[in-house]
Amino acid sequence: MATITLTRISKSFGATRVLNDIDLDIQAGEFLTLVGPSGCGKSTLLRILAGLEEPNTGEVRIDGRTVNAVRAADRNLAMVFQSYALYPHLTVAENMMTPLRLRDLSWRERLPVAGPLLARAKHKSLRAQVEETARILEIEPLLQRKPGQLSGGQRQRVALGRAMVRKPVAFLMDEPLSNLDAALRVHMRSELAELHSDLGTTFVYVTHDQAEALTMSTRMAVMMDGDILQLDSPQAIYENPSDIRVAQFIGSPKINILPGDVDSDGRISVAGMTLARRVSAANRGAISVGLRPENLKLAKGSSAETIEGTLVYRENLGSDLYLHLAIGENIGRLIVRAAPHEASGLNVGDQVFVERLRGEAIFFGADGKRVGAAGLKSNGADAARAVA
Amino acid sequence: MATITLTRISKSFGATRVLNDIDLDIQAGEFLTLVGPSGCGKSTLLRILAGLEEPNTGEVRIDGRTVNAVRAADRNLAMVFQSYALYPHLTVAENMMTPLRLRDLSWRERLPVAGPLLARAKHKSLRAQVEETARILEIEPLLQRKPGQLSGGQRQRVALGRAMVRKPVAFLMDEPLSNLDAALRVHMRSELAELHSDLGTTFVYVTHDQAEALTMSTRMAVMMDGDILQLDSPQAIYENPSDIRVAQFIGSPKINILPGDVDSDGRISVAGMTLARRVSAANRGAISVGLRPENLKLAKGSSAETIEGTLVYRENLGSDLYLHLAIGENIGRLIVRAAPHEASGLNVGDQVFVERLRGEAIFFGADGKRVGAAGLKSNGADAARAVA
Amino acid sequence: MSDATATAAVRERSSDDQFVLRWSSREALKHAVLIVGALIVLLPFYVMLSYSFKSPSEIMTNTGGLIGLQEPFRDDYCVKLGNAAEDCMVTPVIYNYTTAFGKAPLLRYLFNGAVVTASIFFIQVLIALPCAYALAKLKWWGREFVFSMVLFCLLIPVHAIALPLYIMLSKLGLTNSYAALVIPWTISVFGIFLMRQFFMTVPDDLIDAARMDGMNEFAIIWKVMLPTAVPALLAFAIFSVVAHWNDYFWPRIVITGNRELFTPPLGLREFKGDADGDNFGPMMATATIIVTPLIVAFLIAQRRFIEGITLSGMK
Amino acid sequence: EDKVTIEFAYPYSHLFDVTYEKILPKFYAQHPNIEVKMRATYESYEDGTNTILREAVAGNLPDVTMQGLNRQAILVEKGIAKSLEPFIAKEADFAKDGYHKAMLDLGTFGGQVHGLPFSVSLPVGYYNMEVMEKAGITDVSQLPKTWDEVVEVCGKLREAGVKNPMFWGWNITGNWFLQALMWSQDKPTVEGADFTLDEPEGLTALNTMNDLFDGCEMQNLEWKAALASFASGEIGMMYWSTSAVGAVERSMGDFTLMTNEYPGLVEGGPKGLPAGGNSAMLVSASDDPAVLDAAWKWLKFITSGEGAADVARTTGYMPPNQAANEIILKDFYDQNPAKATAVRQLPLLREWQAYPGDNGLAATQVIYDALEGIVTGEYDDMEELQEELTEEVQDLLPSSS
Amino acid sequence: MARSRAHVWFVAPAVTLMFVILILPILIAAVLSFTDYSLGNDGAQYVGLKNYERIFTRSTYEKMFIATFTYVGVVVPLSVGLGLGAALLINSLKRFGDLYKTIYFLPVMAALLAMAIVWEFALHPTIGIVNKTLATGCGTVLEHWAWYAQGCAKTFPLWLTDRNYAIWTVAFIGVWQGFGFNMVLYLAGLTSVPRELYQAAEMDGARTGWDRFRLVTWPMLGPTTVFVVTITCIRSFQVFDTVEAFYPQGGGPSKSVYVMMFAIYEKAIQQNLMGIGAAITVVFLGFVMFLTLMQRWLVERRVHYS
Ligand SMILES: Nc1ncnc2c1ncn2[C@@H]1O[C@H](COP(=O)(O)OP(=O)(O)OP(=O)(O)O)[C@@H](O)[C@H]1O
Ligand SMILES: Nc1ncnc2c1ncn2[C@@H]1O[C@H](COP(=O)(O)OP(=O)(O)OP(=O)(O)O)[C@@H](O)[C@H]1O
Ligand SMILES: [Mg+2]
Ligand SMILES: [Mg+2]
Repeated sequence: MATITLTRISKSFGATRVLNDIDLDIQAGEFLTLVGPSGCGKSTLLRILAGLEEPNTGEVRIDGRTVNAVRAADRNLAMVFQSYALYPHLTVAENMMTPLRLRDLSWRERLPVAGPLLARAKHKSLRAQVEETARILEIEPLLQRKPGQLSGGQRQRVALGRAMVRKPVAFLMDEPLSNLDAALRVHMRSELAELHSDLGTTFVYVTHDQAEALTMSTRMAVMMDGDILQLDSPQAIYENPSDIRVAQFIGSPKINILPGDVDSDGRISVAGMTLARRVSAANRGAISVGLRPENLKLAKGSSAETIEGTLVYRENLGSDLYLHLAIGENIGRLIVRAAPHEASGLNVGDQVFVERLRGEAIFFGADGKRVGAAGLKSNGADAARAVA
Repeated sequence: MATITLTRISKSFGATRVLNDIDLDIQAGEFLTLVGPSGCGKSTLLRILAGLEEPNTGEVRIDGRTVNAVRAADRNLAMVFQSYALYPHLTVAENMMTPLRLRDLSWRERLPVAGPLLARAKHKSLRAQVEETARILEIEPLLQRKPGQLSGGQRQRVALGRAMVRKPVAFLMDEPLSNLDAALRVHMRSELAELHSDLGTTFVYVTHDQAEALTMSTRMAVMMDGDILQLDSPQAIYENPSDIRVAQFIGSPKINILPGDVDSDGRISVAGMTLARRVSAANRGAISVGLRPENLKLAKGSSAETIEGTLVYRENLGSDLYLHLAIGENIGRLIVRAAPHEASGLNVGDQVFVERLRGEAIFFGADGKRVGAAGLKSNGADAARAVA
Repeated sequence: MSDATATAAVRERSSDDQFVLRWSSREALKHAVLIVGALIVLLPFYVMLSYSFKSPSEIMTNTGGLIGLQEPFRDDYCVKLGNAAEDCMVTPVIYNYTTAFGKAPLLRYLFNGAVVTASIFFIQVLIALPCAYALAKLKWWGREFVFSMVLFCLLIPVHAIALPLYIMLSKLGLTNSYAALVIPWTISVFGIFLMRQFFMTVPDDLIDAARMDGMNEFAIIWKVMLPTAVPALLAFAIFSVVAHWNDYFWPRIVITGNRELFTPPLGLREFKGDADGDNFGPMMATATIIVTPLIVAFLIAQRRFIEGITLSGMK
Repeated sequence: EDKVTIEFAYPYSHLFDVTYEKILPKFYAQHPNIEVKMRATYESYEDGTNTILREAVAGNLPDVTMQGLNRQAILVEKGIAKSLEPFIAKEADFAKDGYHKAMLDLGTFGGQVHGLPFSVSLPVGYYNMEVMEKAGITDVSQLPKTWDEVVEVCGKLREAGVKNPMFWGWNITGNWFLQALMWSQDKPTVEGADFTLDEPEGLTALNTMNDLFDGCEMQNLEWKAALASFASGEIGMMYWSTSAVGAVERSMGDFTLMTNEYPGLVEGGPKGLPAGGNSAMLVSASDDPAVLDAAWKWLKFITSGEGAADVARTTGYMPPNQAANEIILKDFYDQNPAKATAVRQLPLLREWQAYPGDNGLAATQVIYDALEGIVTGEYDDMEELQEELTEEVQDLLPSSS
Repeated sequence: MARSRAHVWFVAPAVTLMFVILILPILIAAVLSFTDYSLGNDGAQYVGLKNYERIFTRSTYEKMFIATFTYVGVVVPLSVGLGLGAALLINSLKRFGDLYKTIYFLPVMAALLAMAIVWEFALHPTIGIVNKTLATGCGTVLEHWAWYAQGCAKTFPLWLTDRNYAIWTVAFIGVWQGFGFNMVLYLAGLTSVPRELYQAAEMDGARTGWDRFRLVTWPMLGPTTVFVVTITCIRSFQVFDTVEAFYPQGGGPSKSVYVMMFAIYEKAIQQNLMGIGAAITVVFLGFVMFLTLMQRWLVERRVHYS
């Protein structure tokens, strides 16, 4: 359990600036997720936190103590690497044992043969810890194999195990589940969540899988191009993105962004319909309207509050059906989520009406910032919701 | 466009049997997906088809001609490798050019300097083909880079490009999208689908991503442990899995499997409620009842047709909420999908009722086979659906 | 790299084999080429082994086939010591090998060779590995300069610096000691170069992981870099051991006093008479004996050397 | 009583180990309180000199060293070898020990004896009598006496189908055989700092070689190859150092070996021949009179009397000592006629000259290269060669600079 | 990390030793090259560039450069080529690969002094196994070859002591001795070529072995080749042992094998002329450094792909 504070961290590799004055406060015991597109600087930030990379400017504090000058090995953090980084010459058990041996045993107790004899009890307890962790991760039968004999998913679990086996002040995880197949990923998600609630240790978790970010985190930080665009609870970020880029990044399929227009009264028109909700007249002009696919619904027929489109593609995921609609020349496509049975009769080329929105529309100004959402906080979210 | 027929293909590596007498008929122009858990033999099957691996027994026929003795280079298939397998010393353009050069140019025309002079027009047309493919894949600006300077996602697109640039009799793709981030993956999915419909070439596509398998394929084959468990259209496989393992593998989150009981009248009772639908009395005894999370719905209160559970975990994906319910000692967990607004009031520990199923329940006997579903065909599916 | 590539490596081999099966005449051709090469390569070894069996006159007149007639001949040395000629008749093969071991204390030389070669290799690794690591994986001011220095030193021939070195050692009073045999070789720029090239291929994440696990830089070298660098290390070991086991030039310069400190190749000089006639039989026996331990070591090392450890703990 | 230990180093263990093995017990019997510690042997004479030079710089010289006869000068010049005069002066009956005057001269520099010869060799002729028979030579008396006769015999042998009738050891140390041809005309190769090859005798020597190599179509063989060719019976006549007698006898095939006097330029044989071999020098850096004295005792013992006789008994060399040759070894030479040839030539024994100055060895090398040029046919105009060679060598000698 | 001073501890011993053992003596040699120092003398005279002048004017040194470059020119391409060839062949074998590996590696392991003697016997003009074998071909069709006929009529070449053959023979022995090490390095390099690349090439239509070699093997062995060539080059420039063993005096017939290292040794150690020896050393280093820099400049950038 540790609070971690990053102040005005910036980092450049040569001429390319990777992090721009990042400020981040991670509370003790929270599960903080860093999400963002590939190359946005997530791993770099994590590595600075770990002490593996030195920031150009800024300060890293753990539990209030500035650790800029403390080396990685002494910060007592555990890290799972994006590339596993297992010791290829050691067995799985030895890989997992390594951090324990190095931290919990004196050099005398680490001696090859004499060590286990000298401190039999200690060694035994370490072995027990390793076995317990292996049990959780379902890699018990693999303990005596070397990494080269494992499949990608198994390796990733060993990498996780090597971190989990310790009791560090915080866990840093860099896409630890990216190589697992769907079923295993869901399983590991719940194991990690459980680990977090059991230990109460601070987690800093990097991912580009939204499902992970949304389901596991206490708070998530959406990064893009070296900046943190938004830092909030997952729900708040999903429902009240402060920036059009956040809205587009979070949510699958992507949020529908339609070009809208604000008249001098603050009335909003989009795709031929006028919305009930108004915004301040200061936003006169072009505006972007974000509509999430699951908040749209098929309508039986045309009305003032429906959008009309042509079905160009149906994507059937079994549980859901995504309908891709073309709506007018310069407006673009609209994706609508439907239940398979609702849309069983529709074929490509059919005319479709999309009904009055079940959920909320989100507005963004020309600069990409949320409109009418200034000062939005996750708890003050409702006030800013607009029902079309 | 080619039909590919595999007959009784088996393959062992040393003592481990990887494929058990596989029979597979791939129709000309179809998009066939092989799905299955890691290590089930998908890649091996694909490689046998490609001619990179020799089967222990069995026959591979392409357009009716037995090609067991034809080497890979002469089968005129294009393959995308799971590990990209790009030539690291060649630029992206050269990588994509390679199959064209090797197949369309004589050795004289391939000479380093003289070649382009000798056959200027030919070389120009090849370059044009490469550029066209690069445009589709959005890697035009990268054409002069080497693979080492690309991100994982970009590499994968180049690997795809190297295959797409040709006009082979069939495309073989081994998890070609696995390293792309969500947005790009969705984009590439539609590009591939378009490529398929444009060219009409046969596609054999390996993946462990269900979304890909379900959305892109004409038919999909679910493999497990070296056997093809089911080969059918995606919708049929999702809705009418012939085996409990198929049902469990396809669908995310996983299908809920509840232990049920069939009495002598064929009546089914599960988790305290009796279902309206009956099965043949021959299935008397234990039975497994599969309920997809999206087919369950929260109920306002208890009734004869509701299942009661305690909320142990809420997973919020923004667009959906997955509620994990504990329902009785030896029954296990039930996952229910709900819309966020439906369940906004629920907290962990609350008592929750799950209503009468919106969709269908699926029954499996003790052997894992579908019950009352013998002779199921994708077009005869409706007949076997049971509404609880 | 995914595990797929690792297994693919194995798979490709097997599919290659299938091609080979189809083209077994090609396989035969390969063997033919290799056998011709092997014969040329082996020719001097055949001569060496054969001479180590033969009597002086068989050697000089090149008769006697592979192993000679093994007719007893008179051992001059024995005669000169005043023994009767009849008592001095010896069988060539026995004479050659017993002389190799007897006249020169070859066992002692072999022991010296082992001690010196092992110490040199040990110290070289001890010094080169950290330096190679720092050059490959740490960023510091002056790194490029030091690397250039390594490249430059790679070019320096020992023969050019032998005399200054000898004088430096003698000023320290170290000539005629194991130290003199070892000290000049404690620094192997070749080793630094080779290991650096290899370390460059070790992923940074592996090192970072070790740091997170609580290893200090020193522990990283010996517990992470060394084990992963086994193939390169073996290549270096072969290079270093072969060079120093067979080194004739330096020991000859520096060991002028005590024969007890001779290394195996110096044993060869016991049989040198130059224009007044070498004693070839025992010389070849000695040469055969000297090379044997290396062959054995190579056979042991070869498996691991060629296969090595792929960095399969990584993605 | 205190034991004095002296350190001793010598070349060619394969040749001389046995000699010292025989000498040592006799020495210890006479001098029980001296211990001789054998250092690592030198691989060759060059190695011996270089080692001493290095050790001189390093300051760990042995007490007594054996050096090639032509290498003594350099050690004397550099002040490493000590004069033996003080010790000789103390010996009452030194001359009686029977050193040949000529041999003492070999180690005398600036009027002071610095080295006492230990083993001496002279060039002799080796003949394979079975081959010679093809040229009609069956008896010692018919063996060639002059180089012209050698060329003649070569011609006969070649006609009889011997491809490679003769080998002449020009390559021994590079200039030993050149000096042999010069001494044959009683002309030293070096006078003061003057290289005398530019004089008529020089041209004669070069021409003799050229004629010989041409006339016999001599192959440019390396010494091992030459010995092997002779041992295998392919070569009829080999001119070489007497020191190789042992090696030839040991390794030769089944034929009759004879040695005979070295041919001369004219009937009557050579007027002089350069001595090969090595001599003992005192190089001790010790100030301890006891050590020096012990070193002298050892040095004297091995170069005189019974000690010296063992050289002949165990090697192809002659002992440097009149007494040893004439008295002790009478029977021995009767039994080993091949080794007796050199003894018969003893009166001809002359100095094996070194080239003065730092470049002395470089000068030797220049001569070696030139001689090789004659053998390989690179040079055929001997006058031109004489001029070039003299100029180049003279350039390396001290006076010219 | 940058904060850590660890690298100082890692590099300091190596750098110190490098300086004391290698650089310092070379600096001393550089200084001596302007003097006429001779071992055992008390002092030395400053002679300016005289030593260098000699190197570039005397015909002996011309022979030295010719011999050196001929040797390097023969040995580098051949031992790299044969090393690669053997590695490729052995790598493609189904069995007996280990046997060939060991055989080809034997010459690397043998003590050169003894091997030189063996070669001398084997190459003996008449009784050597090589010429004897050649002689068995006399009287067959081979005699139509003029060279062969002449060999039969008189003798086959005196491989080691004929000035037309010596340098080639020595170079051959250099190749014989060195290609095994290159082979082993290449074998190690081959194991790291991803097998999937060959399969990709196969799918791309590379039917012949040559296509696969051009497309995959050769480029992928690029880094190995650079390393092998660098090392072989340096080692061939530094060739000494064979020459000294065959021609302890003089550097071969008509100085045709008078390579630079031997010249250094002959002058500085054999003839005790440190000044000239040192000057040759400096020239040698200059040459090798120049070539190494050229080579790096030409090749380095092309072979590192990441
Ligand atoms: N050592 C380095 N030298 C130069 N650029 C670097 C270095 N490390 C990272 N970068 C660059 O910094 C940017 C951020 O990299 P980082 O690894 O933090 O991205 P990421 O957010 O973790 O991406 P991913 O999701 O792909 O892992 C990238 O554009 C990358 O190219
Ligand atoms: N060359 C080989 N030697 C031994 N076993 C092998 C070899 N190649 C594959 N296997 C084994 O065969 C099985 C099937 O491998 P395959 O690569 O076909 O799996 P896959 O279905 O493609 O899995 P993934 O989704 O992980 O790529 C695996 O258990 C694997 O370990
Ligand atoms: Mg990252
Ligand atoms: Mg696979």
